[in-house]
Amino acid sequence: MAQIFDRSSNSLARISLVLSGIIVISLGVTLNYLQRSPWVTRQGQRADQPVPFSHRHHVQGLGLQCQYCHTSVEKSSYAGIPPTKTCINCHAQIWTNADLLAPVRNSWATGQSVVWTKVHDLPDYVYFNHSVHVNKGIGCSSCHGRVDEMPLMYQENTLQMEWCLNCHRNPAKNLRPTSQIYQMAWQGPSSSAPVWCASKDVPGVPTAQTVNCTLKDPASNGAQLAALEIPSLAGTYQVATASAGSGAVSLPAAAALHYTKFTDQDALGKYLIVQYHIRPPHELTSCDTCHR
Amino acid sequence: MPMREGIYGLIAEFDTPTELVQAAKAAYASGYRRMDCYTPYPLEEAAEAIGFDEPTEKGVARICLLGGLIGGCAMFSLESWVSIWAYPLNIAGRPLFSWPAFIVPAYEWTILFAGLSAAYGMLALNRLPAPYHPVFNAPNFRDGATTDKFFLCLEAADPKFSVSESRAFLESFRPVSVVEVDH
Amino acid sequence: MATNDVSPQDPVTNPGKNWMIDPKTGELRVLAPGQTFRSVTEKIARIVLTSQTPLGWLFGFVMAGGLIAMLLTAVAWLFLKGTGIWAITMPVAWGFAIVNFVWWIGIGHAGTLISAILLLFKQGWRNSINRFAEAMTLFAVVCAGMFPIIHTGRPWLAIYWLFPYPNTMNVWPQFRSPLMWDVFAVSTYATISVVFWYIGLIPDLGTMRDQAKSKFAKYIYGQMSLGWRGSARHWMRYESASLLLAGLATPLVLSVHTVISFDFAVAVLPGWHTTIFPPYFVAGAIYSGFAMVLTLAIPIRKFYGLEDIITMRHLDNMAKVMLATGSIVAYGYGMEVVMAWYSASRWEYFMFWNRMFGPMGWAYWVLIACNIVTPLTTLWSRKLRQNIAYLFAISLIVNTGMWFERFVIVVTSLYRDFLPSSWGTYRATRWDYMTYVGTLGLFTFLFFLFIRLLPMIPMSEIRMMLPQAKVKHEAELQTEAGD
Amino acid sequence: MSSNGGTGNVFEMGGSENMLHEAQDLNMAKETGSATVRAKQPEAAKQPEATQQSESAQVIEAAQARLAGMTGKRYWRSVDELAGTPEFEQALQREFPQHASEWVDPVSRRGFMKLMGASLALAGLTGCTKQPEEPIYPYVKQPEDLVLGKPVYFATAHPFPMGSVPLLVKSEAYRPIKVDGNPEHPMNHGTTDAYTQGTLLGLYDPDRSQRVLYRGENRQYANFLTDFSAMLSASSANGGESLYFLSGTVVSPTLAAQWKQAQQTYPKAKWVQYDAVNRDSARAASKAAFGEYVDAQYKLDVADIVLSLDADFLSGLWHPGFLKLAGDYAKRRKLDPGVTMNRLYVTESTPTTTGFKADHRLSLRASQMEGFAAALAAALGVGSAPAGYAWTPAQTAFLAAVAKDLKANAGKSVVIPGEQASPAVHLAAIAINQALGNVGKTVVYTETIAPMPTEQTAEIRQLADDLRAGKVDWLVILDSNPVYSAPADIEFKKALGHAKVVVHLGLYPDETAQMADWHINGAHYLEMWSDVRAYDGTVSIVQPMIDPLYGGKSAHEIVQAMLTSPDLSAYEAVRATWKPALSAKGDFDFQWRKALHDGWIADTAFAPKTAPAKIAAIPVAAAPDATAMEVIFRPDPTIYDGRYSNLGWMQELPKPVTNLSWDNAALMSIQMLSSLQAVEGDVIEITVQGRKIKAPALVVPGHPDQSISVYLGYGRRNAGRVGTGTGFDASPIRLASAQLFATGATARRTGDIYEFAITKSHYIDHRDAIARTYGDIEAAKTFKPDAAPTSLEANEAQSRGIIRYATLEEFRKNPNFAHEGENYATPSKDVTLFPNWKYNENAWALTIDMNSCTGCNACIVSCYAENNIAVVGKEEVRIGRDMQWIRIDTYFEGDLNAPRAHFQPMTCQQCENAPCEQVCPVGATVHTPEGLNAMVYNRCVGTRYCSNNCPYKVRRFNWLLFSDYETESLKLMRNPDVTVRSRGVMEKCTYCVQRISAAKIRADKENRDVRDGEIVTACQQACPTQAITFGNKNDKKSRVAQLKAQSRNYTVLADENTRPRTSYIAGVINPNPDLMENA
Repeated sequence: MAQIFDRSSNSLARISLVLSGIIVISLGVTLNYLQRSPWVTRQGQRADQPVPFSHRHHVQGLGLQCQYCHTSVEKSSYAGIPPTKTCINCHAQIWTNADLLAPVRNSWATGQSVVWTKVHDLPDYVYFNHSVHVNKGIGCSSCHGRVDEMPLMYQENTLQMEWCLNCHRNPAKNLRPTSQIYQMAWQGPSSSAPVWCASKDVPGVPTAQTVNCTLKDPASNGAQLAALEIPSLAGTYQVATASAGSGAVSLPAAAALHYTKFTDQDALGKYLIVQYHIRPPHELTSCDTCHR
Repeated sequence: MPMREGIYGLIAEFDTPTELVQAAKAAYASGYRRMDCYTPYPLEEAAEAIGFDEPTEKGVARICLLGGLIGGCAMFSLESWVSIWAYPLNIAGRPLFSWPAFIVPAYEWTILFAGLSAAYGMLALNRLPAPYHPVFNAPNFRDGATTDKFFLCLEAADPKFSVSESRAFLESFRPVSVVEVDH
Repeated sequence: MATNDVSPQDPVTNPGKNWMIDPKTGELRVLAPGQTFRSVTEKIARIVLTSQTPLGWLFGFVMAGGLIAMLLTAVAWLFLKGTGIWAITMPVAWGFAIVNFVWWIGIGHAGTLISAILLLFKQGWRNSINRFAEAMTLFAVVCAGMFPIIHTGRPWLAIYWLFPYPNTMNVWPQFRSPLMWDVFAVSTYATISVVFWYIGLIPDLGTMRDQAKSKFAKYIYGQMSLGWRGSARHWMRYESASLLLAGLATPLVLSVHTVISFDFAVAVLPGWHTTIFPPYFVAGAIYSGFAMVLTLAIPIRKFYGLEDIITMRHLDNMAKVMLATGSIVAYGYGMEVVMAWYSASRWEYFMFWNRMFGPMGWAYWVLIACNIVTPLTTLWSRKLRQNIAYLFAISLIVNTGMWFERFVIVVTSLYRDFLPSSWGTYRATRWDYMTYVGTLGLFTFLFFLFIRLLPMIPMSEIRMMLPQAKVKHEAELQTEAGD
Repeated sequence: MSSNGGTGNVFEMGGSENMLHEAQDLNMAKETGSATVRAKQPEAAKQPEATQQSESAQVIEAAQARLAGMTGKRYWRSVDELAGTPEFEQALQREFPQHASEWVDPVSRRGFMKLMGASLALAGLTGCTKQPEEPIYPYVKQPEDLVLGKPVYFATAHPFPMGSVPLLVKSEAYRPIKVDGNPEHPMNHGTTDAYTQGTLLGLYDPDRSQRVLYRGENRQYANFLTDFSAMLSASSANGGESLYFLSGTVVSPTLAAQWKQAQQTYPKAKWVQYDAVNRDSARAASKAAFGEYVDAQYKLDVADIVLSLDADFLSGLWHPGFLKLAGDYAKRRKLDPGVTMNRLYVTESTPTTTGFKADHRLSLRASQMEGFAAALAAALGVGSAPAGYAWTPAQTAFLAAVAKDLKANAGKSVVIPGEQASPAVHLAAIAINQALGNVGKTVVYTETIAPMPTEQTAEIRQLADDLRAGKVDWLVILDSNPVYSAPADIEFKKALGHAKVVVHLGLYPDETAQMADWHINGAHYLEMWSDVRAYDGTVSIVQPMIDPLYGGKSAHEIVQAMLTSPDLSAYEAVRATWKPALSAKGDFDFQWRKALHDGWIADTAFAPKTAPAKIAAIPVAAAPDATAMEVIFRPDPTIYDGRYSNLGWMQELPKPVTNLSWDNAALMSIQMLSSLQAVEGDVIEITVQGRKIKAPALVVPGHPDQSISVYLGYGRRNAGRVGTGTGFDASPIRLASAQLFATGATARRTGDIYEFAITKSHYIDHRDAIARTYGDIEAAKTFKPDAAPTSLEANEAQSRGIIRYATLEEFRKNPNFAHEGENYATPSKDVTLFPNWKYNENAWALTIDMNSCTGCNACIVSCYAENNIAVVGKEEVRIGRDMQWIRIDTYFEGDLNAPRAHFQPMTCQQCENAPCEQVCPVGATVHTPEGLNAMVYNRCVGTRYCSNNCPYKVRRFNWLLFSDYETESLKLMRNPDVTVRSRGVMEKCTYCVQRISAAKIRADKENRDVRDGEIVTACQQACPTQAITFGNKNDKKSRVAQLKAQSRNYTVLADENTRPRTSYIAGVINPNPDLMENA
């Protein structure tokens, strides 16, 4: 009686067994990478915008402050997208008939919004609050990257949950002096560029204002400069202080402050966690922090 | 499988298990080692006759045990890691390391891995799958070996093997037939 | 008709006065006398290899297919609309889906029990029925496994999150939940059952390969048999492998329904929160499982004329197992009531009062009638045990009863719990029924495929049981020579 | 997901709100001012924050533009197409609430994909699905004071015929999203009621009338004005004769002033007021007693003994001054040190929560009320007892005891007549209060809150006659729906045909609008300028929160159109009205802004009138025939007189006492039911003077025999997609002569069966005696009412320690009563296998005072608005799928003919050993470090195991796609801080976690702890009696911690050792020893 199968079929059968195993595994691996890939996260993708607005030009080139456009970043959960008026403030005088700006002028004329495409788009069930991050020493660039070097805006990080947790589990590595929040180039302290901090805890006053950090050695006459860096209590915090009932606060004179020198981010981070009263990781990673 | 010189061996066909076992015993006694019996149902005597004894070899059993241990430990440590380190959460006020609850999945995985290893282990040790095998070349083998016939195959690879002598040797047990099997 | 292949005047089936009684023991024979290796092989193999498909088979197959269509409709609508199409509501948030799930899993258990536990206990008689009992297990698990996946109404999530794997959320399953345990228990159970079943098939697939006439069949069975050639070495490793698998399947099968019972036992709900569940869930499972085996075996052996392979002895034994497990279940019911009274817990007490005499009390009495009264009073009689029609009837009754047991546990514990203000009720919708009946169709469908395409009785194991399978020792040979 | 802003929020709330007020007085005032201006520029008012909401606002705008015959201004060309798409049209027509029988709304493939998308997105399947690109619509000119993501609060008031409610409205990017009481207002101290909470949905109701119609064709308002002024110039010659106005009760002083002006030009023009629920009795009585219309103000905070003569002042806004009365009543029930507990007697004809909160309740037939009142007056030495009345021993004893108690507490007691009681009852009350010397102490009489008080029934009857007599050329109907609500026998609908031109201004294209020649779409009170008076007469300015969504008009504009300066805006009109009063205080603009900011004009409360009442005799009707059957008409507890019938929230709201939802019913006693040989759900035909209605029967424990109570407001024919066709219309048997109750009615069983939607398993199923007759007519015939069956549920509730209460004496004897006895014990924390979890930070907790809760439902509706809870529809409610996160459990105790009831608000208990958490396979419900039982919607896969394992059954599941993702206007209403749950997701109360987070963020930024009272849950905020208290129980000084320290504090199902964070303060009743045996 003849064989049904040819000799080669033995090797074929065994190989196919092994192969199917390999395929399954590699499929898993692929999916694992896929779920983090820019294809899913839109990381680094430049969306089509009605106007090719360049942050580099406006921030690095012209030196505009972040808050000039994103006005409510310190007050509200929502940083704010500038109204057409903000653009017109300048572009009524300069580049008044650049074709690129046609949509802006059009909007100004017709009273219709310039319809931008969201670049940093969190899922709707994630409740992110800009104000608390900015007030507690997280700088813009920590999440948004070097916006001042982006000709066209794109999403620097994945903005996936694991990325959020990454910091919520260990805030120390991203905390910086509030004076440096809008400092895109902030690198963190180093032996070459140390940071001196001093604080006097005044309850009811935004922590940011009771901690004073300076990049210049207060010992050498930087003290005055340091003092100058203390943000005023006026403006945005009026409500807070008023409702806190502790009226105006007498800030300690810079000279009176005792400064500590920091040369690495870890030490600074740990120090600021205490000073800023950052909640412990088990609270920061509690589900209700971001989901409701 | 590369082509080989000569034949694979001589195969004798018997009608009853008894004859097969007798022949096999004799062959083993007269020094044949590279040989095998083919039966339509498990026949311990045949295996003993050709000097093969799985219970003492315990190949499958070892693999099975190993698999079981791996499975169990893997799951239990995964559960513990997840609940204590990966994302510690207060669930119903229970401790993070709720080992009693973790036992169940670990237990299931022990069995899962043990079972799979036993099965695959068996196939591996048997060099299966092997859709092609020389013995299939023997006439009647197909129809018989898996139904009601009993075969003894002396393989050419055996140092003691020689076509004429081995055939004579097999003939001496009055088999239904003795044929040469090609590779 | 397929039975034509097995010629009626085949010598083995000559009808003589209790020719099935073993003269030595006086017991029923496990197999009819006078069969040869080849006769059993052919009888079993022909059922599959015959070219003409029996009309009866076709009819049943199409019917089952119709039911599957219904199942698909129901499930599609479920995914479209959500679980709201079912009757479940507050407070009864679990209904048919979970009832069916537990019921099917339970049925599965008999298969594993027969193939594994009886193997360990060296119960030779199991050989005739273990193959399709295992098949039954597989298909029952398929039906059961469907429910946990669809019962959320959003299976794409259930599948997505119930398995632990590294994800972008850094969030993992919650291993304290009995539902999580279910995922592992059931998936393991399914896998091991398939493996065990397939390993058992390999030698027979070899036989099929060699018996098959058509090239195609030869090829397919050839591939599936992995080139089995019955080598003595292989047989030995094969034996130890199946022994090991049996040894693993036994604790597994016991654990699976235990875990299922944890779904209830771990909850705080009166009527669920009880330690007696694991043992009596397992017993109940085997109870219903054997009932299902009977439901299948009786018509099949008639239809394919397998009376002398699946003999009265088998039916009788299965009836006995049912009697035993049934008694355990009965004890379980009794114990529950006693504890409710003895514990002096008002919750337990009220729950049972309500379960028996509340608005849905009828369900409880149906289950008592089907599971306890009818079978346990009658199965003691050998006469009835050997009355095929009666066995068939009783098997159906027990299956119904066991379904109601799960219904009672799930629904009548939920609909009146702690706060009287949240008491409610439960009325199944057409979708509930369509889904349930649909799974019956799916089960039958798969089973019909199985008996048509694979040998439903393990030929190699039957061969072992034949007298001529024994190797005669020197002494015997001497005597033979002497004659 | 669309309706969810996705941006967290910082907002001011409750306690801190007060401080903020002082803090930024002018600051806020500026906001208010700019809100004013903004109200005139749609692009500002209707361009909310950069979420899809803005889009939807525009869509509506665009739709309006298109629908107005392409003549409207063309806003938002960018989305015109969108507005044109069939999807949008469909969205407008779409069934809302989308719910119920799966056959009704089939899912299109598109719908399915969207729905999948929604649930996938909600599931956070970012690994498998990409989010769609979302657009941002920034402002063109952003208002200076607007901080997107930070809500602003504006003060206004809810105009209501029985007395208005001062409000502080939360506005998100100028979209009002939550209506709450004004915390600083002396009248309600921040509390609200169910109706007021519901009005928010009214603003965004997609069925609101959206355009001006002339005989069914689209027109512009300008077209109407041309006709109107033409008519006016014509009729100014004859002084406006044959020009009639018909409105509901006028509550706006400005409107009254405008009318006064108009009358100078049109002296003969007539203004008729009619509300189906009115105060005619009070008016008639006060006229008789004082010779002028006056309002009575009761001061329960100083009353030791309170007797209610059919006055339902603890249930809802339909009783004048509900919020004040309920608040004051509760103050005297909290057993605070130094506060003596009051005692409440109630005689009532329809069982109400007031009755069941009473220490002693006597159910009387409506027709007996006058007699009882007069007899009581006689017992107190006023007049003589009416002849012919036969009192049962119980009634006599009650009367005697009450009389004794009142005498003993003369000057510290008060008798309150119900608005639905006859004038005689009111007279008796006035007489008794005067005789007891309560006047000036517990009750004062003042000028009426309504600026144009009249006796309305007589007026509308006259109007109907004039119509028939052809005296009416123009009938202008303002915010009123007489075709539906007018008394049956005046045949108003027919009469309306005689008018030459009928103009209808209203929120909805309702029954009357169908009959009118001109229909003008009205403005919602959140869209308009007006003014109102609160219970004590204090004036509140009603200011718009948003530019009218559909350009609606208010009565002010219509009336103004008759005056010399026709296009003076309502804003100007209101300013003009109060200029004198405000200028008197100083700079008008400053004072005006202060008034807007504060929410009221100081020192405008009415001064008490001193003239004593002169009552000749109390005219008591002859004693009723004991066998004659009577029908009692009552305003509906959830939809009032029908004006709220298109609000899903209100329809779905279970009525107090009966827990009936989506329907009204013929309420009756068991005796009545069995005498009709009927069972619950049987449709009864009620006949009054040959006029018939059909209504399903429903038993209410404690209902007087031989009488049936029916709620008004149902059976609407043109209410809208929600309200149309729900329940039955009672008005056909409500005659002008018998507005309160009709005697000599007959009833019979029709044989039809009606299915109710009752949100708790209905107690009647389980009352053994009745149960036997249930669904069995033969048994019903032989049923013995005097079997005095008891409720299984109530018994269980008692013996399971769910409800715990004692009398004042018992409590004095044993302050610890709530913790003694079987099932009352709380297991020790140390008896556990596991180490106890430590909560060192904030530990949020809640207490509910069983003594204060009156079961008025305000909390439920407040929760609806705060937490974006879906409406599911009658069919779903009927099978137990209502979505309310908080429910009021009602347990009846004792004899059904004179039961005691307990109201227990039940919501997630936030157990520390939460059974739900342990069984969730995906960890979608977990415990936060602060002890919240958090529910992560986007993690939930929907196994429902948690609900099964919840002993309190407070979890709610989205069985189908209950949330409305389609209707554009509803998206504007949603709270952006709370996820809108898709189908297959479990949801439940979270102690308003969004408010907690907001407060924590604010506190963190200010470097301080969260203050006690800074976080207020939505239910707590609404509660009229302040029965709910939330706070940090780790802070021993917090109110919640102190309440939990009380001996009466207990947790439900304590013996299950779930360790709830929510606890209850056991009830204490103050019965009169003389009546104990009947108590």
